[in-house]
Amino acid sequence: MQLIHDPLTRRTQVVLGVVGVVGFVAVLELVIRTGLLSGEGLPLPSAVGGQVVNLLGDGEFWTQIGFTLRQWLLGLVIASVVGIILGGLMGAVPTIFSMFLLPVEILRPLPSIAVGPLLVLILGAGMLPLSLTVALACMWPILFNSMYAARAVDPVAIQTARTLHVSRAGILMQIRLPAALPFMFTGIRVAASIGLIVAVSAELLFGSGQGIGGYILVASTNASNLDGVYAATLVAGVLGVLVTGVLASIDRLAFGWKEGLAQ
Amino acid sequence: MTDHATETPAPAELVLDEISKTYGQNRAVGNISATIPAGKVSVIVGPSGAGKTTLLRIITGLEEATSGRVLFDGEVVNGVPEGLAMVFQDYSRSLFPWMRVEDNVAFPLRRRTSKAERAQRVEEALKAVGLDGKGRLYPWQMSGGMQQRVAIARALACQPRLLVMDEPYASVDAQTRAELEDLLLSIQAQLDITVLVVTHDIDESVYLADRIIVLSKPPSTVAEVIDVGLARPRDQITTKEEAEFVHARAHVLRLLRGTATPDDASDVRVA
Amino acid sequence: MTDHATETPAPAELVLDEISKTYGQNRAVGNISATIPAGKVSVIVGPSGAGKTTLLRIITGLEEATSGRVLFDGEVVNGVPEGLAMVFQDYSRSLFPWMRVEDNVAFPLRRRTSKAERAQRVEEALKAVGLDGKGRLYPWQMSGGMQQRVAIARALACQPRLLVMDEPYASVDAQTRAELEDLLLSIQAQLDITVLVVTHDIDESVYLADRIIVLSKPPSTVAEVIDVGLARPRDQITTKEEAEFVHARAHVLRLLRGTATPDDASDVRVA
Amino acid sequence: GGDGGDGSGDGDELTEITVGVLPLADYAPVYWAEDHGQYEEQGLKVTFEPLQGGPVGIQQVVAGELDFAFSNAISSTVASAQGAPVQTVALVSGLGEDELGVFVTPESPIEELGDLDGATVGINTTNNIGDVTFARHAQEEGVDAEPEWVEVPFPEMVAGVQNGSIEAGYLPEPYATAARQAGLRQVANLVQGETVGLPVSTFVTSTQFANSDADTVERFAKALNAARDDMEGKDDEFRSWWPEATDADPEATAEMHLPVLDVQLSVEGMQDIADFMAELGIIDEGYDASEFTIVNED
Amino acid sequence: MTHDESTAMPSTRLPHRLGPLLKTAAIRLIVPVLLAFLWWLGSRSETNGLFIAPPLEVAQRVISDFLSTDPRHFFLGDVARGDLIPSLWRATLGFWLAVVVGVGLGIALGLQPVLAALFQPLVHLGRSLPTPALIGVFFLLFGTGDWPKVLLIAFGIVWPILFNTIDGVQSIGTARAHVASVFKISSWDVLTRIVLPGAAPKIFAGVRVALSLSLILMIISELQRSKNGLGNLLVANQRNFDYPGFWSVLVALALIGIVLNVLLVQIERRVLAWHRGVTLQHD
Ligand SMILES: Nc1ncnc2c1ncn2[C@@H]1O[C@H](COP(=O)(O)OP(=O)(O)OP(=O)(O)O)[C@@H](O)[C@H]1O
Ligand SMILES: Nc1ncnc2c1ncn2[C@@H]1O[C@H](COP(=O)(O)OP(=O)(O)OP(=O)(O)O)[C@@H](O)[C@H]1O
Ligand SMILES: [Mg+2]
Ligand SMILES: [Mg+2]
Repeated sequence: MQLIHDPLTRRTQVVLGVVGVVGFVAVLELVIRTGLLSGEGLPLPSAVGGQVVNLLGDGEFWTQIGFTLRQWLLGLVIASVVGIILGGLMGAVPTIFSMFLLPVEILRPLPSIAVGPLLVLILGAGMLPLSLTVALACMWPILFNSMYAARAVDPVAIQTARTLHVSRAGILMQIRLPAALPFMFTGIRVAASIGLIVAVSAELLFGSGQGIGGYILVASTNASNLDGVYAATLVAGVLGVLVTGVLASIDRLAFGWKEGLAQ
Repeated sequence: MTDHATETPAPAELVLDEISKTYGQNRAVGNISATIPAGKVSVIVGPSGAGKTTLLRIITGLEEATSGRVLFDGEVVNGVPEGLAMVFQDYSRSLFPWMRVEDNVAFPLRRRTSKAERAQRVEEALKAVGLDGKGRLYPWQMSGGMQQRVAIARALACQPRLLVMDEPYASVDAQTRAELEDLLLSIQAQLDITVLVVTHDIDESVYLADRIIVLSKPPSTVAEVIDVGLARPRDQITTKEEAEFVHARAHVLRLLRGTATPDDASDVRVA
Repeated sequence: MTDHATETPAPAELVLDEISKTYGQNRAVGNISATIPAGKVSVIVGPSGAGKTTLLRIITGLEEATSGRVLFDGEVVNGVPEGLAMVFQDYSRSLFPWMRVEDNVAFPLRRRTSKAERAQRVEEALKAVGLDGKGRLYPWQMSGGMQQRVAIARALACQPRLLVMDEPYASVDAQTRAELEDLLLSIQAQLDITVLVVTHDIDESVYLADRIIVLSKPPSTVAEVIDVGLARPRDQITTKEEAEFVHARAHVLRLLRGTATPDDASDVRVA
Repeated sequence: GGDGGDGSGDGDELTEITVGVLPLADYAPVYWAEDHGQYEEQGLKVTFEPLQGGPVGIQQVVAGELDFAFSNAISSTVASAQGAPVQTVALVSGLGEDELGVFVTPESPIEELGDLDGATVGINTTNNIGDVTFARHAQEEGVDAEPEWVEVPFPEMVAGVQNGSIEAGYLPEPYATAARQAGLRQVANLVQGETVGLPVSTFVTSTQFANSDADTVERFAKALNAARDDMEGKDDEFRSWWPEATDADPEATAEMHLPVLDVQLSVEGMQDIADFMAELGIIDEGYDASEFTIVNED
Repeated sequence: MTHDESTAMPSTRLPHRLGPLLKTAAIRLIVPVLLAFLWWLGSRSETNGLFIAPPLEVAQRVISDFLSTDPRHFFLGDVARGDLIPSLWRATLGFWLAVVVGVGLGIALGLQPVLAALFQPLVHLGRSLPTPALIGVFFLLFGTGDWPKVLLIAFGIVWPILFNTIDGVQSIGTARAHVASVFKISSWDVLTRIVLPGAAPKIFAGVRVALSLSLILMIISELQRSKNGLGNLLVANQRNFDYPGFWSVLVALALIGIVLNVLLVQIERRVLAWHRGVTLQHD
């Protein structure tokens, strides 16, 4: 069995990707049209595509996208601040680690989507409770990555700095922090894509009609407009892909040196 | 390299006084006493696991000895002494992957020198190890041998009084290795510093050393201290063809094999 | 090791015929022709980045040459030839950390030999490299030198006709290295196999070799092929004190430095 | 919050209130009052907050997030029986004839009410209008039918029935009309006889707000009553206005059953519903509707 | 060379250890106790007290709903039998489905760059779709029983497993791949003895994420179009203003999460013993 393949060129990859998407869409269209998959209410690609075009032409929908993005960003920022600080401290200070281990293990499995409605009740409608729901879901990957990052800083690097007479603060700022940053960022990347899903889901399940989820909600109160729902869902998905792509680029640009850690 | 070292301080002398080190149950260093003379090149050789790296960590104050003490110019070492620079065995991990090569080399000079002087020293150090023009690369964009040379350049740029190196040439090819050995000798002579090198290569130990400290199997003690009288400056080819060289290396080899006999040491002065 | 190789097949001969290899724009191997004689030890030396590892990859069929061909017993190599075993430069990554040492060594023998024979071969191979009784350990529980020996044991357990080794002793201490060199020579003599070794160590190259292939700087060509006539069996101390040895190593060193003159080669037979 | 104001609508200062809504025909007066001036008359400035469903409205009212929210008599009775401090302050419509139905595919073996016993039937929310009126209807008919209710959002109900994901679906207007247009067969009409005009579509506020801003509550109730009365008998105007006001599908609106607007909020009406719910075991016995109802009918 | 006394381990007698033990316990409990206190404070609040059930009442509800004294029911309460068991059953099924599909597909995509390129955009899109919006599709396809939920759970959690498996397979490394070809290892052995174990640490990392996600999706899948289950119960309790019941479900979920996590850690310890060794060495 061959384990190593020459990497495909960028162009081949793009072409294959397009072929994959077009093929999938065609198969889905065919399967639904021929009734192979019992038909009513399922997302027929052509119909959903048409709805996507309608949606994107609708200024109101763009406002909702904006709301979702702002809500998601607020949540991600909250999660990052809490996750990095708490996670970093847990990684660096054993006492703090034992103090917070139990609560973290208890709170982590709680589905944020289930806690969200409570936040809405306690904090009121609007963006904050939704963002907090997002933050609650995003926090764990960031927290754990920060914790492991703070712990995993190469002891040889730290010893080197010590022989170079770098002060304690200097080691923290010049060695520990830069060494840990890429892993923290990986946590943020993972969290970001989870966060967007949670953002839309939260709007959908207990929002007040705003955001992409809110749009889906309102669209679905109109009798049997399922294609609109599917279209908005698809747009949310594509948005997620874009966000992931942007973050991956930032990662490559800012932390290209990470390759140096791969052993 | 030396132009800026206008007021070179005196080289440091190092004394190891009955050093031992135990990790849990595991005795890494038995009981070691030795003197690393000022302004000379001393080389430690010994089998793998003999505690050479551990000994260097103790000397540089990175670790505390279980018993015994290290005297640096007559003062007990307690923390990392001033004027010391070290090249780690694990060179790839001791370079900072988020800094470019030039920043890695300049790093210890921060806050000590002006920006202009720093830039110049970095350039000189990189040139000395044959890496001029590679300063903008990241360490991981270089081959293993090149990385090791960056680590050496960083130590040189510090213009230390005591230079400690742990298997500095393990990953470079024979040719570069020879060049780096000669570079070390010439810098040592120019700057008049104390050098302490750990190596697995017996040829190298004899070629570099004024004094060779041979360690026994763990828990290690000093098996023998050999003063090498080969003339300086040395030459990779002619020095290695000299009879004293050939016999000294055979002697060290026998020591390490545990088969040394007093006769073998006839042509080297035993300290 | 040999008791089981009842019907040892003939050693393999290897011919490199105008091999070149280009990665994108980068010419890793210039144009190399050479013969690796059957039943002998050949050593490739050359500067870092000369394409030694690349050449071995082409010989073992892991990679295709851009032009030229490799003949294995007169047949063009095309995929990994039968009867070949290799020790990789990157030993720590070529072992499987999820298998115990004995399983690592036994792995290539699966489906080819009975369980009992496998166990015996593994035991013998580990014993040969001085690791008897360490079979139940995991590779990462061993020091670098021990890991490298496991990789060597794995190749030996295969009882190959052609044994290819890429810097097999880079991480072991001088003493163990000497023992492993002698082990290689004795196994080669017993099993009558062809051995091809890449090394950075010039002493080692002369000590091991019947033939030394010296590569030039990249894009590499064969700088010189040196046949070494030192008597076998060789001895770490006496062989290295022989005049032919001393001069051969000086000659290789000069070649690598690019300063070789015809006179220097007077006492080694140039192929 | 809606503070200030002196009972009459002629002050310059309008009282601002937030009302949770959902664009359902049964609550049409809340929109009508906006377009036809009844809020202004009462000195109110209303902000609509779209909600995901009735129960959320009650929770947000209790939490002080909303001043008023649409609800129905059944939800608010469940909530107040559990101790939630909510007050029903206005009734905007009663159930219209044939407004709620249970639908199956034309080929379905389910022919009559009794066949629904044990069947999987989709409903938007359980313990609510759908299952309560169903039970009431079955009782009136003397049929023993207890379906397995499964919560399914209205927009998926028709497709769900057609795909066989559920055996039958409960649908109110305007979805019921859409279901008929899609070719589904109605097996039960939940609103007939006594049930016609059952006072269900209500607005609620929190007990706290009702105490602190009794005046605002009264004005809001009056505006809704006025709108409801104004709309009565203007069916054609209703049908042409509704799609504009809420983006509803004009075709479906043209055919949908309209709610009954000839209703008045009364403690007795609320108590009647509560008693039936107690009978069904949804709430405990001994519920007193007067504690949770503020009647501002003329 | 003999060991002298100074190198012997300091003797540890029990009384000396009790103090630190208490201290660790105290440190570990500070934050949980603080959180419980905040919870209790919240439940006393005038405006929010209705939504925040008092901790004690919740604890009683957990016991009364989830436990019973009836050995015929294995000491499980009504809620445990009616909602918890069906929920866990679906989550378990969905989880294993995701593991099988994720690892299988991941290995295929990891080994075949052409396949990977072909499916890459779809896989990224699939991962980014908001799952609750898809409940409808699964309902329309599979009705209201267990299957739509199982499949939704599997669909929602398969992504981290898939991505990590691809990553793990691709990170086996050139060196090991070369060993496989030089020593002519058979395809089956390459798959079962090199690819799978080599990718195992990353696969496990993905499985861990998937496991915690599976609880979330279990809840989401039951929020609507469901006759029972903890998600269904959560919504019903909230709608009926039964907040002690609502909180008791949250507490139950947290307990389940902890138990699952402990289980996984145990499995990981056994399967990945070698990996722990490797990483410890590098620490
Ligand atoms: N942190 C540690 N904890 C426990 N044992 C250690 C530690 N560091 C080193 N040792 C042990 O101490 C002994 C000496 O190790 P050291 O690294 O000093 O050897 P060395 O002479 O440098 O070997 P090499 O030539 O392989 O570099 C070894 O047996 C090693 O296992
Ligand atoms: N996969 C590859 N892609 C591009 N260039 C490569 C690749 N592999 C090797 N090279 C280049 O080919 C040249 C020869 O590399 P190779 O590893 O064969 O050298 P080497 O002689 O084994 O060096 P060393 O002694 O350091 O092991 C180098 O310049 C290297 O950068
Ligand atoms: Mg060492
Ligand atoms: Mg190489």
